[in-house]
Amino acid sequence: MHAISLGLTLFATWLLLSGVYTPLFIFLGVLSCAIVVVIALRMEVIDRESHPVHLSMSLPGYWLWLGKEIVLANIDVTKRILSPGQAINPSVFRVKAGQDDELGKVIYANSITLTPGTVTIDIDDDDLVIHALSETSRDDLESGEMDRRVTALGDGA
Amino acid sequence: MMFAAATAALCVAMLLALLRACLGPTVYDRVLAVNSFGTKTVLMIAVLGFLAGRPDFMDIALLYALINFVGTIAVLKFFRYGDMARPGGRPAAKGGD
Amino acid sequence: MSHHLVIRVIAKLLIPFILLFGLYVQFHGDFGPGGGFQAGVIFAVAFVLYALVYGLDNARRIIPDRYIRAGIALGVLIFAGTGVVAMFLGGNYLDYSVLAHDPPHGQHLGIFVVEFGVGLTVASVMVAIFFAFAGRGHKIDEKEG
Amino acid sequence: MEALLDIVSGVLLAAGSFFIIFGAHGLVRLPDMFARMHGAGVTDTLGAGLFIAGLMIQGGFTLVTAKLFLILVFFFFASPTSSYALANAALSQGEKPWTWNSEDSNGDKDGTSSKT
Repeated sequence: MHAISLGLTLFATWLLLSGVYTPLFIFLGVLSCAIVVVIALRMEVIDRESHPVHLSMSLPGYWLWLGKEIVLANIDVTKRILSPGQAINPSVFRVKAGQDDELGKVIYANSITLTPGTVTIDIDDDDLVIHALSETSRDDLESGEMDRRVTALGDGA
Repeated sequence: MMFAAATAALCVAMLLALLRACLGPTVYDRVLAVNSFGTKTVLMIAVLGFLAGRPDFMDIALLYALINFVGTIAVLKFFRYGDMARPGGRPAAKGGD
Repeated sequence: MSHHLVIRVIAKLLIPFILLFGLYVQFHGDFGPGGGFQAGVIFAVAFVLYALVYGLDNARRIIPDRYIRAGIALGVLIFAGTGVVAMFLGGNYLDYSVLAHDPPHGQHLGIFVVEFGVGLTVASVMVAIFFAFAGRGHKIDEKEG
Repeated sequence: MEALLDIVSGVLLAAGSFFIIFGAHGLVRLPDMFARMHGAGVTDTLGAGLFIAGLMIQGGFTLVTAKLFLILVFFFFASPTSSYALANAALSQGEKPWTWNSEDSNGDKDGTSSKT
């Protein structure tokens, strides 16, 4: 099931990349996708973690929200970089990742890193170790909204 | 004109990243600076594609992004373990070490 | 050991797309920058990433040394073979025009096949070089001599 | 219409350049590696995002835009991953994050002024 969906995704990517839509190149595209799926199956890299079909409905909404957060956080961090004097106060702290699967934790960790101001520096079973640039970013994260949203992402499917 | 200004801005940012890569002080600072430099290079290639009127450059930009990522991972693995062959667990979902 | 969780999952996600990009560059040598050499390197990069993330032993299991050697030899064979076939058909070495009934079509076919040979060889050699350097200091496979 | 699109993409490129330059400025100015990662993050996310959005408008509905989109998607997967790998490697090798009260022991090893 995941192999088929990976094949379709790969073919869509091929169509985006290729730009030549003669029968020969469509055929080569199908052939390439087949080769890649066979190699991927051999590498055991196709499963619900690497190809999360079950999340495809809920991901776009999450990305929109994340995009908004990224813009806000960027503006905050840029202000801190530009302002003279003591605008930063780095700290390291742990937050609990409420997701029960590894994929959820990875999404959470990467979302944290994508939002400037906070970087995931370690994953320790259920805890994420975070380096934050300032109290504002720290408080944002500790309010737990992102955690809630990522958890909802996994449960909603 | 617009693209030339963007290229100039990228050049300034690349110089700053290069400065950090030279200053160090730790090896991780340098890796971070080089990674950031690579990101800017990708953008630079994309802009140059427009500047030169050759949209083929996008393929090269995509390729550079790819190599930048794999290169960073390789360098980090080397500095962390001093060896590229260290086993890292199976790819399957629950099989990691 | 959950430290490597992020990279393990993201590498799994990216590897198929890197392979596809390699094949795309391979087959679109006529239309954009690219061709056999670059495509071979990109294709090999996917295996290098696999070896970096999941360890050299796993990578060797996925693509055993005999496949790599076969790839190197087969690629050169395709390249040289195309040239020799062109000679048998009455042209010069690697004179693609004689491969099909009309010269332009023959040239397309010839370049396509030769590029495929180049790509195969380059990918195999790149993987072989990486394995050789990464395995330095590790157990060296006696049988492979 | 044409002129309007040009203006929009010009504004996006300018904003992208702004974030890229000041992200790089942060890379030079902030006190230690972990803090600098935030500066690099500004370049990688909003800087690159706005910049590529500006180029995409110039590209119009063509494959160039599609490829730029793929580059952007790749950035958004790869850049936090390499940041995490970097931070984790640094942490495992005993790098201590800089804080205000660790100034004597660890801060400002390179002598570049960070607090002014």
